[in-house]
Amino acid sequence: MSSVWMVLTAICLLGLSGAPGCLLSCRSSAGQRVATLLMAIGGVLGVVGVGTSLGGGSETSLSVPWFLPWGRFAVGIDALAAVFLVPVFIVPVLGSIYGLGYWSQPEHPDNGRRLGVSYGLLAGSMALVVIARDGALFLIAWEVMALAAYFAATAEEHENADVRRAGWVYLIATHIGTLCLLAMFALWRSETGSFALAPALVMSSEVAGTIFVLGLIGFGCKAGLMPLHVWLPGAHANAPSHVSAVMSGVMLKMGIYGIVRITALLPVGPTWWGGVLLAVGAVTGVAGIAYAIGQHDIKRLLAYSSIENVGIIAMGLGLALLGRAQGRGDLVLLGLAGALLHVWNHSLFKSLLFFNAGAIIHATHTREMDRMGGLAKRMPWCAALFAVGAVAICALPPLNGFASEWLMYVGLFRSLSSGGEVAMAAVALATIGALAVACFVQVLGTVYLGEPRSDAGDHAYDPQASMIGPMVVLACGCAAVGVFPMMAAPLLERATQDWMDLSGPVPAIEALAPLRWITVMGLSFVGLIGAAVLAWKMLSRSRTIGTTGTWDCGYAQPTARMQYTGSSFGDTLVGLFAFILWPKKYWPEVRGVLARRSRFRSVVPDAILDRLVVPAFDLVGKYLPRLRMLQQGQTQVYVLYVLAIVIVLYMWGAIGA
Amino acid sequence: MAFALILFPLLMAGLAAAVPSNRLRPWLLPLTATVHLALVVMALGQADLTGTAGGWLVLDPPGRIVLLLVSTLFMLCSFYAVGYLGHRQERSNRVFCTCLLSFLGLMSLVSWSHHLGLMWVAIETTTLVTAPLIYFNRTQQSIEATWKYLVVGSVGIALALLGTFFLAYSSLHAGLEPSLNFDDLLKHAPELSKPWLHAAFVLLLVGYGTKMGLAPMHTWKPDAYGEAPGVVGAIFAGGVTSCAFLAFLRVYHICTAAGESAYTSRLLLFMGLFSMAVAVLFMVGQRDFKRMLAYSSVEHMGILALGLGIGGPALYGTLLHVVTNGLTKGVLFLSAGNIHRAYGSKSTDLVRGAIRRLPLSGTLFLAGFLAITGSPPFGPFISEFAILNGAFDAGRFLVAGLFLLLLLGVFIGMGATVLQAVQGRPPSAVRNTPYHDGWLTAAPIVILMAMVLLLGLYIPGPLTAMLNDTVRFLEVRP
Amino acid sequence: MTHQLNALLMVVLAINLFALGTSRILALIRIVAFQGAVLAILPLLVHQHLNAAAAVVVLLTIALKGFAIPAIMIRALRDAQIKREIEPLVGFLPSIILGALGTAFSLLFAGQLPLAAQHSGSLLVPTSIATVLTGFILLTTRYKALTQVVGYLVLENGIFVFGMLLIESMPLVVEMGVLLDLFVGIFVICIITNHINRAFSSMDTRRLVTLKE
Amino acid sequence: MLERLIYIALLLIMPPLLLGIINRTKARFAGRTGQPLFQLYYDLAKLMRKGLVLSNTTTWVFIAGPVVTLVTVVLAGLLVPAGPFASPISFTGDLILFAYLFGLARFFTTAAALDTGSAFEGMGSAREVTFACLSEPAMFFALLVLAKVSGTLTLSEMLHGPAGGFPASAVAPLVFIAIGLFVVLLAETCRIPVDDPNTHLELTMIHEVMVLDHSGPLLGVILYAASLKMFVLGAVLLHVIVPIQTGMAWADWALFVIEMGALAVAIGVVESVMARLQMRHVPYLLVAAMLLCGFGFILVVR
Repeated sequence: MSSVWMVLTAICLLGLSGAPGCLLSCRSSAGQRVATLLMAIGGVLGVVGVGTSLGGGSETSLSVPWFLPWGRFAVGIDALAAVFLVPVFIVPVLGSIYGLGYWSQPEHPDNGRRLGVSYGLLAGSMALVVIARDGALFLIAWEVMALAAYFAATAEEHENADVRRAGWVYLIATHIGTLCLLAMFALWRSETGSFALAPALVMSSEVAGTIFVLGLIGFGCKAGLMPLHVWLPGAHANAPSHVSAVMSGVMLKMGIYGIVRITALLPVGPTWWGGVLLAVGAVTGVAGIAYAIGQHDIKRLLAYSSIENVGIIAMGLGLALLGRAQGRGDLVLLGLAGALLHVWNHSLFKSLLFFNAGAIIHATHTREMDRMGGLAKRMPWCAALFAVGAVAICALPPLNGFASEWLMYVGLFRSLSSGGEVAMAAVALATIGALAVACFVQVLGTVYLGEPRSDAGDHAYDPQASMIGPMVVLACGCAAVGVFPMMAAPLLERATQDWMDLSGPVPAIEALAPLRWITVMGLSFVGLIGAAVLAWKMLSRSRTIGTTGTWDCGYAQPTARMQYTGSSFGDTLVGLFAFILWPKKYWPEVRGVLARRSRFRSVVPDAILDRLVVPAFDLVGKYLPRLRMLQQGQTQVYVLYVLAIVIVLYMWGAIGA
Repeated sequence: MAFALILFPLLMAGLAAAVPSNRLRPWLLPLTATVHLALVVMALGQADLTGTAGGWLVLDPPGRIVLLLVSTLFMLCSFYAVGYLGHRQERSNRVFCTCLLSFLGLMSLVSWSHHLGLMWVAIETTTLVTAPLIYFNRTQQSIEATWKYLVVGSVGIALALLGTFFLAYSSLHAGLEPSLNFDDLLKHAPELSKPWLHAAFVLLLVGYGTKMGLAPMHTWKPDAYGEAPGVVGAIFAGGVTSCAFLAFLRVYHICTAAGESAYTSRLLLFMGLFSMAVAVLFMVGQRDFKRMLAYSSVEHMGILALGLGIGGPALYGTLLHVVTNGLTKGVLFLSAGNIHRAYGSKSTDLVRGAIRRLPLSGTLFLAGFLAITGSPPFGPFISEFAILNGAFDAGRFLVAGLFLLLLLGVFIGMGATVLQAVQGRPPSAVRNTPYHDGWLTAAPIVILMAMVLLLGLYIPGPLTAMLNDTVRFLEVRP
Repeated sequence: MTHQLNALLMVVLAINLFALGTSRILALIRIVAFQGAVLAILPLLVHQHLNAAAAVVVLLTIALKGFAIPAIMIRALRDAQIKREIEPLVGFLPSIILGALGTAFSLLFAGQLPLAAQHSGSLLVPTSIATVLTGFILLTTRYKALTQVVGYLVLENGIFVFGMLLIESMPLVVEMGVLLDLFVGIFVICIITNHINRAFSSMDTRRLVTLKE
Repeated sequence: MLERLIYIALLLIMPPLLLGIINRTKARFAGRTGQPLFQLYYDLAKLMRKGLVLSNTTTWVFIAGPVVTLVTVVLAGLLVPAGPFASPISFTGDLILFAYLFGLARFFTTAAALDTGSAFEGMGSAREVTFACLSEPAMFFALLVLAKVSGTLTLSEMLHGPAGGFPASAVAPLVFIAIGLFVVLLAETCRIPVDDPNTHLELTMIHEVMVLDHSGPLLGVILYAASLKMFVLGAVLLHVIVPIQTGMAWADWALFVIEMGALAVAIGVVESVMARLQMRHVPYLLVAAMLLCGFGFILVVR
């Protein structure tokens, strides 16, 4: 079977994996097991298909006529698509295995099947989006993906008004995006004469610019570039955790893929394309992680950190675009390779973290981090896995986040040789890194370390293997990519080749940025840690180790409530970034000798959504209905309208003639 | 064939009036509809356009599309109607069935007639026979709705008659043998006297636009659709409007053939965008989901006008949109009817969690909403996207932008209402109301939805051929 | 020929103004019936050579416009048992002025539309437009359902006047159809007005405003 | 090869001395004799022999803190050239690894502090990460300036500057970043005016308060790692301040050691003449440092 057929079969398997469950009882987990099995088969088949397609020789594209007014059923797998297909085929499968324990059908009889169906559709349609080579097909797959994600994310819609609201916001946002894409593809068609997604050789710069901007908005809505991110935190927070994992880990990347693909098809553009993307990425990254620090809800926090990572990826793309505009092959290679590798990495550690958050919520039945604490003792596995994910997402060596950001850094530093203002982005990236450390130390410390702050975690425990397993796999992925990034280099180079036909021989990534040294340092780090651990073992055997309560500066009766909470941990930083975050604080009013009990509360609402979009909608909703007095039921008035429009139309026509 | 198609339903209508049993009578509807559909298919089989009755009755490509659409829709609705009337045994359905059947006959007449006078008569008569359908519930509101429908509709139709006369006079003034025969007018289109033609176009646009429900002549629509049973709403939004559109299409055809496409598109774009805007205005914060559907119908009539206004490149999409909109409206109105029946209310204040109260109808209502707002992979997406492409090909970027903007408004306005109705928990009061989805009231909707989905993924060859024929037909220039 | 025709049309225009001026429904109905009858004679003047078709049309028109329809409406009026005063939204004098303005406007507007040689000098076009406008005024400025029906009737009369221009070209069948439709339309509307009267125990359309946004 | 070994030896042995020098300087200013230069060596030896007490709140993270810190600082040290000699390890882009290794150290130090569940240590770690968010950009601006003027991406070549020494145009920016880096050094090594290493008011401390619960060998490791950090950052700074080198190897070694000592003295002087800033004023200082480096960057790219 040729690779394209393998992938198509895989897509069908993924897409329809939920269907059998609909026929089975909603109280038995059989349907869910079948779905997981189908997805696993599909995933394996898909990965194999992608592999063979890269191997070459096998059929990688297919184009048959299609009975629509326009467009063909055209699909194709190039290296660029392959990069994105890998997470699409891996993460959802892990997610559905995780779901066996996390969202088992017998425990959710009324929405389990719906979730199963939409989850499968989501996975399948994402793969189809990536391989589509025809605008119409792309749009259809795209919208199916968006809607499937909606139904998957609002699985609890009947119980929870927040879920409904978040879903509605998502639906509007994604629809705006889709409309922009409609305009974009319509324009593309009227310019190139067909929906075929083949490189456009000649195109007037205005049209190309328009297409780029429309694409940036349309795909940016999905990717969550600021200020188009408004839907993201709510949707991710209220979705089932494995759905959040897939949405954040994979679906956001479809937006990135869109931008990558459309820029690959457009002719080489002016420098401002790259500049805009770089700037937007930097803003998105910094603001995203700053918002994350301000959150109390662990899943909202992770969602904002997804926004941050999307920003980082966008910066890489921006660098690549700039390089392309300036004819700097090295910048293109490093920028794009860094971005694409980060796409992988983010899908690895972000799904790991969302799975982990799911396990925490499963154990504590709350998303409020400030009610948690000390879980590391009860959930050692999850604690360790979370630590891995946290280190990885902070882009710290020796894990994978560092590898991809390092490529971008090298690219940005190399841009110094010409001009250099662009390299400012490196500072933004560094700031993002430091903030990320603050953010995830906060989460790790608040959730897993210290003493329990409430009884929420009293019955916490490490979840069963079906939930731990996927996390372990992902953690290993993080380590593998982190220590041996050069494994990915060839694919990334080919992808870059697909994105832009670099004149002359492709500069090897190794030549520009010696990834092998990352491996060396990584291994030596691991080695030293190993040595240190051995030393510690020996030392601790020869020493007397006493245990006691935390000293706490001699305070006699420390209670768990005295611990630094997550919000107090981030307070100073939130204060520093108040100019973008606009945090709200509700101080307790302490009056009189014996003050009444009251509480301090601090929230960081989303500035764009809660201070701009929602008020705007309220305003429209308040004033638009005023116009309804035009239709108050008097037949006389209605007849008058008829007469009036006759006159108006005649005038309007007369003016025209 | 023509006479069979037109007279058979009328005969059956007579029969329906005669049949005494309230329980058996409804079954005449599916019976007639099925036979009618079969006849239609046969009629479509024979390709020749040679007319009968001295060229008064010709089945030309646009007529074929509308005939097929309405006949199909009517058949599915007729099965639904049996189920519906089964729930309404307390009330005599003699008038109801008679009017429905005679509407079928008149509709066939509209799609066949090639004489503008005759066509006008047919349309006017449909107005008269459909009025009692709105009045089925015999409530004060339904009388009011009927009254408004009759007054506004008749005034509009009267203007259409005036316009028709103007059209005839334009040929007379040009020194031709005055005639209202479509083919003659088409043949001599270029010679027609322009001032009369313009005036005629305005009057006919307003006249038949009233029947289509273009704003601001749409005022009867929310009342009528809101008070009439769901099945009537479906037949109105899918059938009556399509007939009116066909009637207007003839006029449009003549004017474009006369080389007045600049004038027509100017007016049509105005009407189209205005209708969509009005629809958005009244959809936002709409609590009554049946009225909301009425405004959605206004919006889609606007889209049709817009498509004609853009002209050439958008014609295919416009004609396709007639079909997809008709079928989707069927889905929406029928499922809305079921929800209304189950909850005893059509206000979202009471209607919540329809998906849980009526898993089938609720889901179909939601799917219908997604379809009608132009989400892939449903039919309306294809047609609306085709119209958009047409706008871009015609270089009307501003129009395209406004079109998309208004579509967004419609999505937001409609979505808020629909999601409120289908999501959440149903109030305990309606948990055990008598109505539950039965075969007759659910299966037709499922079939319609299947068609809508099919048209979104694959347009059957014959339909494509019909559409292309129509486009070619509309572009004949004498 | 044209002179008699125009004279007759002048009568029609005058009737329009009367119709706007009367304060009693019964009188209004009678006036409009008279207008219908007057219109029915027009074909005789328009036709160059009289033929059977024209004759039939004339008779049918007189029968319907002159007698049948008024009869129906008077019947409805009697069933309704309602106050006989027309309740105007706009007073009678203002509506007469409106009508006059409308007539003037239509005389001007008719200039926009060139006439064919054989119709030059005839007032058919302005009359018809003026009559249509009168119909609109009645429809929009009167409260009683029945008066609105009358307004619709006047509107139709206006269109009928225009039909005179095409009397040769208009096939008999269509002529019939139009008349018949008009008749049935009025009939149905009258039925509805009866229902309204029964349901609301009044014919005041001010009560028909429950359906609104 | 030889100088590498010498360097590694120097890297591992010299750092504690710096603290001795600083304390001596401060004592001199205070008119005291002060503790012996090698005090920290004695302390370390003593701590290594001691047993230790662990809070029963803590987990493996508590121990990972010091261990990881030590390892990362050593690795970072291997990337920095001493005096005229190439660093033991050097490759394109190692400067970023250098910066991020400190990030890793910070991650585990602060996590370990939070592991004790003490409000004070939470406070300390919060301040640590917060101030790092401000010193990081400053550091990267400085690195950008260095990369620009030296035209290379490896730390050692960068710090040695281009063959003919830094161009005259680079002097102003270099001065800017030198000042900036000095502030960063003070902040990263928790000296006055940012932090006070030997106050006993926990509320005013950053680094010291994070390690309140570490005892015995762990404490020793922490102290040693801290001094290492100072040494490493100092080495970087020295290259910017005094890029002079005699041709002769041994002289250069001596020069390097003397420079390092001088730096320690300078720190001591600062600590003696300045008071610790209010905690809420620290960010302004760091922002100022960042702006300085930023100006430097703008000067070079202009």
